[in-house]
Amino acid sequence: SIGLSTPVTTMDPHFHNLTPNNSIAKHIFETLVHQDEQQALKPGLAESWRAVDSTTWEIKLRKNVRWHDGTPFTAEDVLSTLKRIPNVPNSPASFAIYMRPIVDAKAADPHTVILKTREAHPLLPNDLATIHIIPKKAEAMSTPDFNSGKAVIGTGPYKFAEYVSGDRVVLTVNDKYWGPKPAFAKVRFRMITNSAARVAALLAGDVQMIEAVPTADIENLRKDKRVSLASVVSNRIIYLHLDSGREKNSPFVTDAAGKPMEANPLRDARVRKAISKLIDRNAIASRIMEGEAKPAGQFLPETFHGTSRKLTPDKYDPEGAKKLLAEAGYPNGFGLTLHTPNNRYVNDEKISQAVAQFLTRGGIPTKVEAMPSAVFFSRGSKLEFSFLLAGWGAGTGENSSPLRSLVSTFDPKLGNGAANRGRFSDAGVDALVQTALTTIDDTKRGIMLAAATEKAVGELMGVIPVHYEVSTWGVRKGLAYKARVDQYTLAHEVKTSK
Amino acid sequence: MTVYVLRRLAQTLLVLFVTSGLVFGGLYLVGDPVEILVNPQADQEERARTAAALGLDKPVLEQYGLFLKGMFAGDLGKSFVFGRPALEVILERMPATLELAFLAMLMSVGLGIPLGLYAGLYPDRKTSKAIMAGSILGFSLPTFWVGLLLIMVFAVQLGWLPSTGRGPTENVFGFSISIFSVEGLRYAFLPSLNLALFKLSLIIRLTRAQVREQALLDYIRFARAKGLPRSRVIGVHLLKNILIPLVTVIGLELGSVIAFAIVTESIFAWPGMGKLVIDSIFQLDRPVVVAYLLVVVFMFIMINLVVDVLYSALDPRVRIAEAK
Amino acid sequence: MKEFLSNRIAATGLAMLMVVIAIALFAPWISPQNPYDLGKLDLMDSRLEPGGKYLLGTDGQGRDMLSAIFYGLRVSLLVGAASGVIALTLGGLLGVLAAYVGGRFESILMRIVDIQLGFPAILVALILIAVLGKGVDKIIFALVCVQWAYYARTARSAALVERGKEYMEAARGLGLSRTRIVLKHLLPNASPPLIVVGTVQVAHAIALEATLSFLGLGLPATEPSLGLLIANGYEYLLSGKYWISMYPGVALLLTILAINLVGDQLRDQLNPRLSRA
Amino acid sequence: MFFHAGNENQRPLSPSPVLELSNVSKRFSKRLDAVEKFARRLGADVPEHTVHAVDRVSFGVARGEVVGLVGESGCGKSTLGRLACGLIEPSEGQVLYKGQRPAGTQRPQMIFQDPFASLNPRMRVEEIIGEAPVVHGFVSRSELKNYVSEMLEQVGLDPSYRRRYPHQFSGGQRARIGIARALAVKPDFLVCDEAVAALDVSIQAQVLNLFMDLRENLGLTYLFISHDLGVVRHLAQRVVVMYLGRVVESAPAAELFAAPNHPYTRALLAEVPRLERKRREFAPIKGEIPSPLAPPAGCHFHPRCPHATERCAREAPVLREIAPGRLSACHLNG
Amino acid sequence: MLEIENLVTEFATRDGIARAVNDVSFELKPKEILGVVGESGSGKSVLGYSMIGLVDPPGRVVSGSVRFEGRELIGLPEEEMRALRGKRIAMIFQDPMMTLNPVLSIETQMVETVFAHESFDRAKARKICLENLELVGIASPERRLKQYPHEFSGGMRQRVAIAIALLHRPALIIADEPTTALDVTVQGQILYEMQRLVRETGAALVWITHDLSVVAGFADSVAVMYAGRIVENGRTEDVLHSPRHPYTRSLLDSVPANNIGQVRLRQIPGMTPSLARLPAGCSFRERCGHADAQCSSMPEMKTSVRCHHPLC
Ligand SMILES: Nc1ncnc2c1ncn2[C@@H]1O[C@H](COP(=O)(O)OP(=O)(O)OP(=O)(O)O)[C@@H](O)[C@H]1O
Ligand SMILES: Nc1ncnc2c1ncn2[C@@H]1O[C@H](COP(=O)(O)OP(=O)(O)OP(=O)(O)O)[C@@H](O)[C@H]1O
Ligand SMILES: [Mg+2]
Ligand SMILES: [Mg+2]
Repeated sequence: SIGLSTPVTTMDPHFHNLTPNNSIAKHIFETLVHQDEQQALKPGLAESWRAVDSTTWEIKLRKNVRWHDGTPFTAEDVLSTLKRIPNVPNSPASFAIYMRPIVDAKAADPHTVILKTREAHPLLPNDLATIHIIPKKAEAMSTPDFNSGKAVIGTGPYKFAEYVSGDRVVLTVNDKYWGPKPAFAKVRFRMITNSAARVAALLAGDVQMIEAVPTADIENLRKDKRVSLASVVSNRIIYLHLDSGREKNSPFVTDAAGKPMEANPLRDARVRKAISKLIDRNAIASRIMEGEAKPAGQFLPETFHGTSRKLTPDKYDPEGAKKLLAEAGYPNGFGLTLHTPNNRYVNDEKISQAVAQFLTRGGIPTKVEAMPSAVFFSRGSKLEFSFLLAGWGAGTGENSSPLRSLVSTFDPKLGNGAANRGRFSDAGVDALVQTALTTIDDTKRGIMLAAATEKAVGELMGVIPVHYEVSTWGVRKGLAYKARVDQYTLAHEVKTSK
Repeated sequence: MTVYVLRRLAQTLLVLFVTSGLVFGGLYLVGDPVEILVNPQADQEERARTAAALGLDKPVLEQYGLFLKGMFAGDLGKSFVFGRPALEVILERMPATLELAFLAMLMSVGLGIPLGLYAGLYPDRKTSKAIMAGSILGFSLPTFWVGLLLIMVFAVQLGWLPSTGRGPTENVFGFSISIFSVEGLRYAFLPSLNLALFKLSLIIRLTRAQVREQALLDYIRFARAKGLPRSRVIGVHLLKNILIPLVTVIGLELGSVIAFAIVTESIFAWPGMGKLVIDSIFQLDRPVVVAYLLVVVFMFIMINLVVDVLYSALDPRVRIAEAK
Repeated sequence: MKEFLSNRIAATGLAMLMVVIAIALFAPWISPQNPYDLGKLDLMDSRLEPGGKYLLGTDGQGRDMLSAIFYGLRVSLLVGAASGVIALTLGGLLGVLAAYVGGRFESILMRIVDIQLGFPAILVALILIAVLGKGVDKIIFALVCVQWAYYARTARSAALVERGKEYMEAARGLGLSRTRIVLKHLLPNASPPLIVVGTVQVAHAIALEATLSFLGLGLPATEPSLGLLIANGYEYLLSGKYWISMYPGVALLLTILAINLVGDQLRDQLNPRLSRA
Repeated sequence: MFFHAGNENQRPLSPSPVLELSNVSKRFSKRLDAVEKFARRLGADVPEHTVHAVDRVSFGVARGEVVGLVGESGCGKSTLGRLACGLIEPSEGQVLYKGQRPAGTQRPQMIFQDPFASLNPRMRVEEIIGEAPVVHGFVSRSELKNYVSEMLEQVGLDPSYRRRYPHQFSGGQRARIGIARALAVKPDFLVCDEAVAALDVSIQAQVLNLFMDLRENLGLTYLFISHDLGVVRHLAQRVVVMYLGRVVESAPAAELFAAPNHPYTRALLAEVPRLERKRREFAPIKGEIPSPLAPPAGCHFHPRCPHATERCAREAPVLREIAPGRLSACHLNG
Repeated sequence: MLEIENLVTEFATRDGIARAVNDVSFELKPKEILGVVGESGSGKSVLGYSMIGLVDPPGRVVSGSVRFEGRELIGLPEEEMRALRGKRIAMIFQDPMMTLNPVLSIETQMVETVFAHESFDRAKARKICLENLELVGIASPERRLKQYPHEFSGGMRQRVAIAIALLHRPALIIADEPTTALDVTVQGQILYEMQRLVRETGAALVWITHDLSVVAGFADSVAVMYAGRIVENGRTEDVLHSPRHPYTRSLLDSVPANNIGQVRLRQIPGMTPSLARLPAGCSFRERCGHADAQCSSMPEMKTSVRCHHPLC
C-alpha cells in the first residue's frame, strides 16, 4: 500500500492535467518519451526521436509492445491519442497545451510517426513526455468509461484493477510489460490527504510508502528504525512576486507608518534586490522547512537545462539592503502586506511569516495575509496584491517554462506571462526568451535561457527566489525509492532492498 | 397532519431554490474555479478554453439560469473536477458517510442517554461527577486533535486498530457498506468514536439537565406512588417528558454528523461526502458543492420534519401549527 | 453567591475562570514577549524545548509559547464568548418567538434555519474570507452564522412544550405584551436545554475556530488564538515536539472546564427547584 | 344579570351588561390523521372526537354583580371562564366585554382552577404578583415591594414569602398567590374558577370576605365558578347552572336555593353535605353519567332525570323564563 | 393496622429548617376513615407523603415510625416499599394537573399500574381500568382512555387519579383533597364508592380535606392539624360538634353554612406563621383569644387535644 497526499480524481489520463492523476496514469499508460527521476528524457514507447528539420519530427516507435488486452501497439494508437486530447469534454485542465504546436501528425509506417509543428519547437520531446498514449479503440471512450475501468487499457507496467473515488486505486502487475518487471504484483494507492495521518499510517504499517512527508516529521522519521526516507530537490521553486507593473498606488504598499503611499517602491529593481537581501534563506530552509528545502538563486536547481551557473542565492545582508533602500530613496523603508496561499505549497504560510519577520526587522514592516488557494489565485490573477508568495514547478523540466510564464511580459496572444502576477516586464528578457523558444539546438538554447535568467532574476529581480522544495518519500524498511524531481510516486520504481 | 407534511414538502422546493442561489452567489464571490483547476503551466489560451468547457465564460446570472433549468430536469450539472454528474459523485460517497454517522449516533445516544440519566438522578454521587467532568473532555478539544491522538494511541502505539481508511465493503441493496463485517467495524471504530465524542458529551449534559428539571415534579412522584418499578418511572415517565429537546438535538446532531464529518473524514481518510465536499470547496467545484448543499439541506429538512412530527407524538400538548 | 461558593467544585471553577480571564485581560503586561510583533520573533529560536530561555518552549516561528498562550486565551475567549452570546441570544430569541407566534413567521424562520443548518462552516468562512478578509470579527461573524440556527431550533422545541402550559395563558390574561411574555415567561422556561447547548457550544465555537484555522480559514496566523496554536502544533504531535500543541491544548481544556463548572452550577441555581432555597 | 331566553340570536334586553356572551359555543376536536381517515373510508369505526365543551350559551353580567356558575365537573365551566377572559376564541358566537372583544388589559381577570400549573415556575412570588402592575404602570418599581406585601397579606400569606418560588408552597398557598396576582392588576371583573376550592375554611373565609369588600368598595363584578354550593349561596346574587355545556337554569341565588326548578339543580342541592349531619350513607348516582364526547340527544340530563319523559330524549328544552328573572330549560315547566 | 408515632418531617429551606410534620401520632384500624383537616400549609400533604415514603429532598423524615400491617415503613428498602405502593397503600394527590403525566395517555398510565403488581394480559388489564373509570363516574371510558390529561377537565383528572389509586383495592388509601374539584353529585358518587370499598375490603382511609361538611358525614374520626402538629383528634361527632381546641372552634365558625345571613364570614385573626419561624410554645398562641402566659410552652397532647385551655 502506498499513501498518496492528494486525491486521484479520474482514471482518464487526458481529463485533468494534475500531478496525482498523472502519477497514477504513468503506471498504466506510457508516454512516447519517458523522463527519469531527474526529468532527463529517456526512450519510452518511442525508441528514438529526431528533428528532421526545424518543424518536422520523426518518431520511431518501440516494436513488440502490447496493450494490456493483448493487441499490439502501433502508430495508429499514437494518432488516436493526439486526436482525443484536445477533445475531452468538460476537461478542466487538458493536455492540449502540449499539442498546440503540432499542426500535423502522420504515420509513416506502423512504427513511425511524423509530427509537424507550426514553427520551430525544440521542446516537443519534453511535451510528448506528458502525453499518455491510449489505444485506438479508446479514442471514442468517455471519461466515465475510464473511471469505470472499461477503457483503462495501457501498455504500462501495471494494469487497472479498482478505483474508488476519494479512497483508493488498486493496480496489478502487467506480466507482459516490455520494460523491467516491477517488484510488486499488486499495489494499493490510498488517498490519505491529512499529512499527519499519512505519517501515522506509515508508522502503523498500514501503508508501506508515503509521499509528501511533512517537514515536521522528517527529523523524527529519520531516527525511526522502521522507516527510511528518500528525498530530492524538486523542480519547484518558491518565490516572491512583487508588483512591478503599477507606477503608483500599488494596493498594499504603505509608508513605514502604515499610511497609504502613492509611489510604488517595488518598481525599483534596487528595492527588490534589497528585499531579497533581507531574507535569510538558510534560516528558512533549516528552521521552517527543517532542511527540506534548498535556498534558491534562480528558477530551477543548476542540474536543469537552461539554468545559470553564475546565479547563487542572495546572501542575508541587512546592511547591503539598507544601503540599496537608501539609494532607491527609501531610507526609512515602507510597509507591505505579503499575500500567501495557505494550503498550496509546503509550509507556504509559515514561509511567508518568516519572510515578513525578516523584512520587518530589516525596516520594511510587513503584514501577512494568508488565504486558501481558491481565493488566493483568483485575486492574484486579478492583480489585487502588491507582494505575494507562490511556487512554480517546471513540468517540462526546462528553464524556459518559468521564464516564459513568470517573467515574460504578460501577453495573452503569445501565451506569455500567464502567471506573471507582478507584471514584471523587460524587453531584453522577452527577446531572449522568445528566441530561445524557437531554437532547436539545445546548447544554444541553454545559453540563451541562462542569460535571460541572469537578467530577469539576478539583475532585475523580476521575482525573488526563496528556495527549491525538497520532495521526500517515506518507505518502510526493506524498500527503497529513488526520489523524483517531478514528484511522481511510481510503484514500479520502488525496489526491495536488503 | 397530512396537510402539514405536504405543505412542508412544498416549502422544500422553495428552500432548495434559495439554497442553490446562495451557494452560487457565495462561490462566485470566493473566486474563479479556472484558476484552481487549470494546470499552473497553462497559458491564457488554455485558461480560456477551460472556462468555455466548463461554461464559466458566461455571465454568472446566465450560468445560474442554465443551472436552474438543469435542476428542474433533475440535472445538477457535472463536476468540474470529476467530469461526472455532481449528484452521482455525491451519492457514491454517501453510504460511507451514512455508516459513520450511524455508528457515531449509536454510540452517543446509546451511551449518552443512560449516562445522562444516571448523572441527573444521582447528582451528588462521585460517579456522576466523574461522568460530567469526563463529558467536558469530549467537547473541549478540537476534533482533529483528538482524532490524531486516537490514531497515535490505538493504531501507532498499540497497533490494535487500523490507522486510516475504510474496510472492505459489501454490496447491500446497491450500496457499498463496510460495517457489516468485523474487519469493516475495526476500520470504522476510531472515526466514529472521534465523531461521537462531542455528541456524546452534549447528550449526556442535556439529558442530565432535563432530568434535573423534571425528576422532582409531582407526576413522577405519583408514578412512584402507583408502585411502578423504577425502570418504568425513569424509562417511560421521565424519559418521555425530557425527550423533546433531546430529540431536537439528536436530530440536529445527526444532520451535522452526516453533513459535517469533514474533519474526521479527512483525518481518517474516510472516503465519504465530507472529505469530498471539503476538496470541492477548496477547488471551487461548484456543481459538487451546490449539489452537496442541496442534498444536505434536503436532508436537514427531512430530519427536522421528522423531528417536528415526533414532537406531537411525544407531547400531545404540542400541536403542530396548522394554519386554518 | 454564598450558595455558589459553598459548592467546592463550582468555587474552584470560578477561581479558575477568574485566573483565565485575568490572564486574558492582562496578557500584554504579563507576557514575556509580544507574540504578534513579527519583528520581535527570532526564527533561529524556533521549536526550542520548554525550559531555558522560554518557559514553555517556542513554536515553529520562534514564538514564545507562554506569551502565545496568554494572548491566544484572549482571542479564544473573545471568539467563544462573543459568538456564543450573540448566537444564543439571536437564535434563542428567534426560536422562542417562532414557537410563540407560529404560523407563517414560524414556517419561514424554520426554513431559513434548515438552509443555515445545511451550510458547512467551512463554506461560510471561505466566503467571508474572500469577501471580507480574515480577522477576529469575521470569524465571530462566521461562527454566529453557523450556530444561531442550532439555538433557534433547540429554543423552539423547548418553547413549543412550554407554550401549551397554563401559566402562559395566565400571562396573556394579565394583558402583558407579547414581547414581555416571550422574554420573561417563555424564554426562561425554555432555557434549560438552551443553556446546556449554550455552554457546550461556546466550547464548540472555540474548537470550531481551531478547526477553521486548521483548514486555513480561521484567524490570521500572526495573531494566534489557542485553537490556532493547537492547529499549528498539530503537525508536530507525531514528532515528539509535543509542547507546541499540548500546552495550548491544556490551556484550552482548563478554560473550557472552568466555563462549564461555573455554567453547570449557574444552571442548577437558575432552576428554583434545585437551588436550596 | 340579563338573560335572553332561548338560544337564538337575540340581543340582550338589558342596559349594556359589562360582559355579554351571545350564543357562544366552544368545541374541541381532535383532527383525524391520514391513517385514521383512510381507515374510516374503509368503514372502520374510527370516531372523530369532538367535545362540545360549551354549547350555545348566552348571558350577560351587569356591573357590580356576582354571578355564581355551578355545574357538574367537566360541564364546561372553566372553558366558559376562559372564553369570558378572551383566553380562547369561541368556535361560534360572540363574547363582548364592555362592548369589545376582551383583549389586552381590557378583559376580566381570571383566577385559575389549577393553582400550580398557572404559576410560572421560574418566577418568584414577588414577580408573579408584581409584574403586571409594574408593566401597566399602577405601581412604580420602588413601591413594588410594599405593594406585593400588601397583596400577600390581603390573601392571608406572610409577606416574607415574597421571594419564594411556587413549588415551595402548599396547594392552598398557591391558590392564594393566584388570587393575589389577579387582584394586583386592579381588575373590575374577576372570573374565579374554583378560586377557593383548595383553601381551608379559615382562609376561605378570609378570601371570600376580601372579595366582598372589594365588591363593596370598588364595585367589582364577579363570575364565580364553583361547585361548593355553600360558598355560592353565600356570595352570589345570581346563580347559573350548567349541565354538559348548556345552561339549564338561572335564578337569583335566594330563589334558587329556596326552590330549585330544574331537576339537575334539585339533585345538586340534595347532595350538598351538611356539617350538622351525622355520619351517613352515600348513594350512587342513579342512571348513567353522560359523556360530553357523546352527549345524549334531547335534554342532556334525561338519562339521570327521575321525571324524564319520551319527549326529553327527543327534544332539547329551551331556556325559558318561568318567573321574573328566573330561567330554566326543562320540559316539565310546560 | 396503621400506627404512626412521633413522626417528624423537615424541609431545609433558605429561612431555616421547616418542620412540616411535627411529632404526629395516630392509629388507624381497618375500615376506619380518618379525616385530616387543617389550615392550608399545615403539613397535611407532607404527612401523606411521609406515610408512603415519598418525601423528596430537600425534605426528609427525621424521626418517628410508621407501622403498617405490622411492618415498619420508615427505612424500608426501596424495592419493598415499591411493592407496597399502589398495591397495599395508595395515595391520591392534591393537584390533579400535575399528578398525571402530561405526555402519556390515560390508558398507558392506568394499564401500567395494573401491570406493576399483576401479570394479567392486556385485555384484562384494560377491562379493570374501564371498570374503575366508570366507578368514578367517567362517561365514555373507552374513548376517554385514549385521551391525554390536558383534554380532561380538572375534575375529570382528579377522578382519573382516584380510579388509578383504587385499581388494586389497597388496604390503606391516603386521599389528599380528592374531591375538591368535583361537584357535589360526583363527589357523592365517589364518597359512595369509597364507603363501599372500605366496607367490602376492610381498607382504611386517610381523607385529607378542608371541607368539614364532607368530613362530618363521611369520616369516623378527625385529626385537626395546625402548623405541622395535630392539635385535636377524636371521633367526628365530638370534634365537630363540641370542639375543644380554639383553632378547631374558629375553623368551624368560618364555614359559610355557619354564617348564613351574615355579610362577612367569620375569620381567624392574624396570619398562619411560617413553619421555619414558629413562635415558641403553642403555635396558635398569637391568633388565639384564650392565650396567656402558660401558652408560651408547648402543650402536651392530652385527651385528644393539644391545648393548655381546652374548651369544653
Ligand atoms: N419543597 C418544599 N420546600 C420547602 N417547603 C415546603 C416544600 N414542600 C412543602 N413545604 C412546606 O411545608 C408546609 C406543609 O405543606 P403541605 O403541602 O403539607 O400543606 P397542606 O397542609 O397540604 O396544605 P394545603 O391544604 O394548602 O394543601 C408548607 O408550609 C409548605 O410551605
Ligand atoms: N384542550 C382541550 N382539548 C380537548 N378537550 C378539552 C380541552 N379542554 C377541555 N376539554 C373538554 O371540555 C369539557 C369541559 O371542560 P372544562 O374544563 O370547561 O370543565 P369544567 O366545567 O371546568 O370541569 P371541572 O369542574 O371538572 O373543572 C371536558 O369534557 C373536557 O374534556
Ligand atoms: Mg374547571
Ligand atoms: Mg396539601
